[in-house]
Amino acid sequence: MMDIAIDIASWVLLALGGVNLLIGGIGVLRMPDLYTRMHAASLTDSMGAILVILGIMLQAGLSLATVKLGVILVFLLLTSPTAANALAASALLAGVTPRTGQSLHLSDSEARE
Amino acid sequence: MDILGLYHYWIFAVLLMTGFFAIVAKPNLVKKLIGLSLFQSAVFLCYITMGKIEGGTAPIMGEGAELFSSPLPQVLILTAIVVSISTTALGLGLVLRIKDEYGSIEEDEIQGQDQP
Amino acid sequence: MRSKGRISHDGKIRFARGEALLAPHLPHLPHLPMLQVLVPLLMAPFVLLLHPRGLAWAAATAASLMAFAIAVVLALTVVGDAPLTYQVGRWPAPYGIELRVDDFSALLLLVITGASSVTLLGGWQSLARALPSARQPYYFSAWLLALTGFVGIAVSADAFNIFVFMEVSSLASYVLIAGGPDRRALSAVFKYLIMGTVGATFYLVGIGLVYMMTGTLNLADMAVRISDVADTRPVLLAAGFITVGLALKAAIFPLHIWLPNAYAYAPHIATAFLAACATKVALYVLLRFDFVVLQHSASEHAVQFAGYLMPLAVLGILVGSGVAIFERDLKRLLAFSSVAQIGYMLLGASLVTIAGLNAAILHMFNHALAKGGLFLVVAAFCTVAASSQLEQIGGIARKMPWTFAAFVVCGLSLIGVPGTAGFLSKWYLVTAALDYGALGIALVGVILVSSLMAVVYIWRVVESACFAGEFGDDADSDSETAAVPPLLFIAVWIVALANLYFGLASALPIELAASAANLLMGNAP
Amino acid sequence: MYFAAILATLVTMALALLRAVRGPTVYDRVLAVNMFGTKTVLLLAALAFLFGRPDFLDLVLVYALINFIGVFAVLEFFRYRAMRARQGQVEAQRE
Amino acid sequence: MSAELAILASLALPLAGAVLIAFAGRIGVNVREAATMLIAGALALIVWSLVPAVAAGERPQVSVAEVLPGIELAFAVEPLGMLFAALASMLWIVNSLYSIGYMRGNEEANQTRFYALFAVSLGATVGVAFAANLFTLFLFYEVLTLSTYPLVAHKGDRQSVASARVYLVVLLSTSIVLFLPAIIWTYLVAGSGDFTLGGVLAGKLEGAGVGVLLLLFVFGIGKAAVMPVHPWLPAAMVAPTPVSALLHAVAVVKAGVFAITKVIIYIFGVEHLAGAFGADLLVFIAAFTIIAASIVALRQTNLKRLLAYSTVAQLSYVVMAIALLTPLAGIGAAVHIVAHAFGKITLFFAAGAIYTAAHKTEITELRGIGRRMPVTMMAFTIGALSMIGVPPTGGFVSKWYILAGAYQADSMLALVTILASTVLNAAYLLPIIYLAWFAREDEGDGTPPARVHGEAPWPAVLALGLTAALTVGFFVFHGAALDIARQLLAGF
Amino acid sequence: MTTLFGIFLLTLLMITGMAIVHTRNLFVAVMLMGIASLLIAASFFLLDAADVALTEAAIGAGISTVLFLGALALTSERERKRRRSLSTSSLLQFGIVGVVALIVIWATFDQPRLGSPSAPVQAHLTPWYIESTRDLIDIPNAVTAVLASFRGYDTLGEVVVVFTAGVGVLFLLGTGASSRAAGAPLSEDNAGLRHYLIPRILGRLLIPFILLLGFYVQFHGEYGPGGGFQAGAIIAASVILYALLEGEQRALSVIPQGVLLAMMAGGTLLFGAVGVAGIVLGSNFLDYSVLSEDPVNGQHWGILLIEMGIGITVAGVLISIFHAFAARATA
Repeated sequence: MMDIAIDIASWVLLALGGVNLLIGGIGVLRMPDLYTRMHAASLTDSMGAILVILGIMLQAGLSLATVKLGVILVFLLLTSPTAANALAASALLAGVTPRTGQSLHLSDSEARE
Repeated sequence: MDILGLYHYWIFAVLLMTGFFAIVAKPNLVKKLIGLSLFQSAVFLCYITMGKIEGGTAPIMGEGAELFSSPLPQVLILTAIVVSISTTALGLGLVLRIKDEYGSIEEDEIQGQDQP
Repeated sequence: MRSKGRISHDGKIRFARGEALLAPHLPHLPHLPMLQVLVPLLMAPFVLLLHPRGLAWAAATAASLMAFAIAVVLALTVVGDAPLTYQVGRWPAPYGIELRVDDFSALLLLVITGASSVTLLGGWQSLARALPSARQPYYFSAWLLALTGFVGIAVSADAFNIFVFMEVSSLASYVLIAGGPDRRALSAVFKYLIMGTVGATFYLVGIGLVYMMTGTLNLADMAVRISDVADTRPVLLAAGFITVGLALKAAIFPLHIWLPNAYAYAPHIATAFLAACATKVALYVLLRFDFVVLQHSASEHAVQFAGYLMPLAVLGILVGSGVAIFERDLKRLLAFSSVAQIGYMLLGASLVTIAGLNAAILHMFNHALAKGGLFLVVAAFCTVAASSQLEQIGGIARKMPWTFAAFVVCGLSLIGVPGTAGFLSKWYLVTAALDYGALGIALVGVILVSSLMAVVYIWRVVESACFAGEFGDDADSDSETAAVPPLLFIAVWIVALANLYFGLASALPIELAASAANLLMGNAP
Repeated sequence: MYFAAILATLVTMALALLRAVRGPTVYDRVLAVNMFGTKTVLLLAALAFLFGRPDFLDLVLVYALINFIGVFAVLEFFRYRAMRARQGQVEAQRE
Repeated sequence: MSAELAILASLALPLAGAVLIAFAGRIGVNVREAATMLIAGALALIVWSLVPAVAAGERPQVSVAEVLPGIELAFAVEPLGMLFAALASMLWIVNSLYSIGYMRGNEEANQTRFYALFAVSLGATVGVAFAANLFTLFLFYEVLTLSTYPLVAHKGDRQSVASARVYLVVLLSTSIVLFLPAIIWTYLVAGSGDFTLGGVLAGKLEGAGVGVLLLLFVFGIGKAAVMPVHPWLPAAMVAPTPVSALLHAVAVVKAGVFAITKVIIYIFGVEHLAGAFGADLLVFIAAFTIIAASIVALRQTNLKRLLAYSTVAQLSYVVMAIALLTPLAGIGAAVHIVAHAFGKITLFFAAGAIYTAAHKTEITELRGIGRRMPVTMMAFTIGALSMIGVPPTGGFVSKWYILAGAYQADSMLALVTILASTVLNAAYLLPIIYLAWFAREDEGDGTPPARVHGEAPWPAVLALGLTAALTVGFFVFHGAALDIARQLLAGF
Repeated sequence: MTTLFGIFLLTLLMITGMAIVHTRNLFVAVMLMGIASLLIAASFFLLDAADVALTEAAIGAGISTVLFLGALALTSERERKRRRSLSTSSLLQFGIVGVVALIVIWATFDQPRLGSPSAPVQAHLTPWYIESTRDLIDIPNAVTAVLASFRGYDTLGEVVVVFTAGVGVLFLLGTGASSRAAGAPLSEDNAGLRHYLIPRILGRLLIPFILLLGFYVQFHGEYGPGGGFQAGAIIAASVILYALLEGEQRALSVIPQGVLLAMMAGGTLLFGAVGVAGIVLGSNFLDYSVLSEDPVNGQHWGILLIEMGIGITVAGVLISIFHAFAARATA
């Protein structure tokens, strides 16, 4: 009974994580400029990672593997947003301006270097 | 399924020649080295593919594992990867020196300077 | 014991069984194949740490001489006798890596270690002048590593192990060449690096495919197991990859384009070393593969070599010599001549007869003597001349007549004049070609014509060295010893005398080459 | 059960790759590479369990950290480039 | 000294001598020249010490090294080689003497190199003479080519470098492209290249192959200057006169005809060759060369060039004689090698003396020179008569035997050729003698001579006097040479 | 099913490869190389090559990217534009490349299929290696057993290759220390870092963990994926990270150039010495069985020691190379 419950829970978590990742992927592809794309990538990245790893953790039960997964999760949660932050900062510094208002509707091609 | 069992080798072939194309056709020295890396990676893929055995697992014995893929190609490729990075590092070192001496990393410009 | 087809000797040329003779004095004899590699290998890191300038050189030279001594003992041990094998880690052959010194590898070992020793010995001042002192330890370390690589290839009986040591030798050679004084050395090295790596990777692909079909990496084991899968597509493809890859490394025409610049712009001494052995090692592997491993695979084995490589060999001979005739830079001239000489070796091999192989293998030895000597002399010339351009060395014979005399001796050996080592291999080559039938006559023509071309390009150098301007007349001749570093002078003459000595008393190389040829043609020694 | 997650990861990787190829700015590509790295980590974690070899998580750990270093190298590259560009401007003003 | 030791010593002495001379050159001019004379004398002594034994029928041999399986570096003394070596070693003394005068008189540069290489050439010549097999012969043949090359190019100016290039290219290329394959072919067919009485090819090679091989040898041995491989000989006349003497009389061309003779007698075997068509062809070629070269000589204005073409013709006498394959012609060939050497060396010495004393090279400049240089011109006259074959000179003896041989062989072609060439010889040599003795120096415009001069330096004059005496003496005292040459008959 | 995953990954890899060749921006190419490296590593993982995947990730995606970026920073980021015409020579090259690719594909049809248990690779040597690892060496990781013992000589050669590359780069570029005699870093050097405050702090936090992981991989190599090469690369990566964060100078003062040189040489010598010990103790080179009374135990010792040698050399070389590159940037 318990096993089935855990299985179902982890299945749900994994599925949700997968959906999250997909959404993030689509967002990265479809969003109009760098910063919005970054937004999509960064958020879903973290969320997807949390969900997927939690799902796996549930499967692994209480073992060394779970601890390792925890460590991996912590790493991901630390590094991924940090990287996004640094990237955004350096892009801004380099003069890639975020689009606001009207220009959001402009096509990609104008943003090209 | 039988044909799909060769797909890895096809990718090996395509990747090998893609890298080779970069080596011969691109005049930029860094690009050549990138091509070289790709070229060598393709070979790694070929070796690793032939080591795989259906239903096997990595040749690290643990509980429950009985059938193992061949460790030998993996050992060879471990070596080859290190060789590859060594070559790349030396190549990049050379590129830096060439940039210093010639002010360019384009093959045709360098040749042009060599033969005034 | 001796198989049929071997050129008979009338009892004059016979070596004492080295093992029996040497065993009491050398407890480590069974370890010699390993020590052959280990001596330079372990000395290389040490050299890196030796910072007073001369010390690095001295250590490198000592290691090289020691390796040479080992090679001599090995050669005397295996000549006319069973090969020595060594199981690294004491793991049995197809599983562990096996070292194997037979007559062929022994000959090559002699060439490699001898070239390294003589060039290092003579190269001290020349290199010290060319390199900033802070970098010398790196350079001599790289030198030993190159030596390690070459030697490692020669003793190895494992296809992948050969690849590893090929990379050691290549990377180290790039460093040796990049030490050249001119910036063109860098662009030349880069080209060499790219082509060399492509060649090595092709080889890797080739042995990968063979491994895929046979499941083994040991050359002997491969040769046995490959007969089951003979003429399957992957094996044929592997033969192609291996041949092309090694041809790149061996600078076989038309894949030689990296060679002239690399040789021309390297430090003179390094050129002498590499010219003597670098391409030959690749050719050695090529012959090993094509004759021992793959010959079971291609039933048209003869076609494979003769059909594809013979025209290339002929073209290489003619084009290499032809370009050399018009070359204005002495080092490039000699480099192109190397392309032609590699053609000779390949031509001998492409006859696929014992006599042809015998000639090819002997020529490896003799060409190393001649070309190494010539490049050493160039190094000596360049201690007084501004560069190796022919105009720059005009009249240098008056300044340094004895060094120049050594040039002439080595040049004659290259041409193949009797009394010099080069004559013997040419003799064998012509004999082998004459045995080959109607086509052979044409090949003899090619050989003779290219010999004439060699006369022309060597004589262009002689004429400008003797009769063109620049250097002073007789009065200066006393300063030869002042201009040429004495060690270099000695090294030059060691090689020149070796050219003469092996032109007359060539029993050892001939014996080794003859049994190596038998070995390659599948006759066990 | 892991299939769904793996499949989703793979598709996301494909999308990220598409972004990396299309650009348009270098930052987009860095973003894509970073994303790709995290996806690889997840993929391998899931695969390790799919194979029933959870001890391979060590490897996943290495991936996570290496990915981080890669991003740092890129940032350093940007910084250096910006610095050089500034230096170039300063020199141009001096002249 | 044992015969084996003597052979080795006669080879080693000039080579070691070359090094010695090179070092002596550092010490001083006189030391160097003394060393040269000393070595030349010692060599002659050693070589001549072998003569009695060989004349008595002994054939000393010595093997130095086995170069390739079945191919040895070995030496053996047989009559023809003995004759040749004795001749060369004797003439070296005279030539050295002459060189001292000539080189000093003309203040040539690089004299040390000259003497050292001269010694090497002599060593190579002795090596050729004593070679026991084709390989050894080829080895020293090439050494001879290479060591004489710098001598030809001695002056180092554009013209002599170009001429030396012709010299080298012709000799080396013929030897590599034709001679070497012929040797290899011989080894392949016969399994041996040892000089053996009766030849090694009999029964091994028949038919057209014999002719082809013979032609390969004849043209491959470019030093024999059979047309059309003769151009190196006129080209090489730019060399200093002692070198010309070395080329024409002592070593080089003699090595050529000697090699051909040896190949025909000891490789093919006279009997074996007698049936083949190659020999007839060879007679024809030689005859053509004799006539053609003589006609060309007729048109020369430069004295040394004229003498060069004369040599081309005279060499073919030897080739033709040996190709006749009769005993008497064989003796004639051997004796002609000697007789021509004496005569030609005299002529060249004289030409060189004229150049040294008067700086004259053209024939037309020689008007009345006999009065200023009587000794020289007397010697010249004797040499010229020997060329024509007029008694009492050595040339007569050899021509006599050749004629007899031609008669023996029943070869009309040879007979006619010899007679015609005698006429031609006279036609190009006698006018010079006439000019020198009977024409007036200032004939024509009456202007005084540009240069007042006497004889050349005394060593030169002494040398040419000696050779002239030898030329005449050979007419009388040719018995010893004849004795040795007769032993060749064993081969016929 | 995993085969299909593999095929998917490889298809992505192929696309990436073509994009790498196609793009004119070298920076983009390097980024894509990173992606390709990850894809290959993932494929390796799918193909049961955990050790290789680890190596590819650490070296291909990590070190290699750093080196390429370093080179780009010092040269130029873009390939030079050239006239956009398909010249005959490039068409010819393309044709040749295509034909060779087709030949290779043609040859594959005779090859054993992926995973075929009857393939010679599986049938000939593999069983022996697996069994001997169990019986003679007694460690779980057969890859480590083959790498360190059965084919230890190859590995020695490989260490020598790495060492050679180190020697070569140091010869070409000079050591980091020597060319920095000029002293003070540029004033702008620290200006940019402000914007990276968060990553810096995080980086500092993580460096000890990375080092720890490196040592774990080093000494856990006999039991799981990993070993000297991977550990050396990871340790080098952590030092490189340190240098990126704190500046070259600090990194060099922590591990001076002399120590790096000693590491390069010492690691190689350690490996060699272990091998020579085999000879001295009366067996063959690289036979570890004689190192201890119990042969299996001896193998353990030997593997441990040579893996250490490998790790030390690889770390030393990679750090030295990085410093040599970086030194040119500040010089």
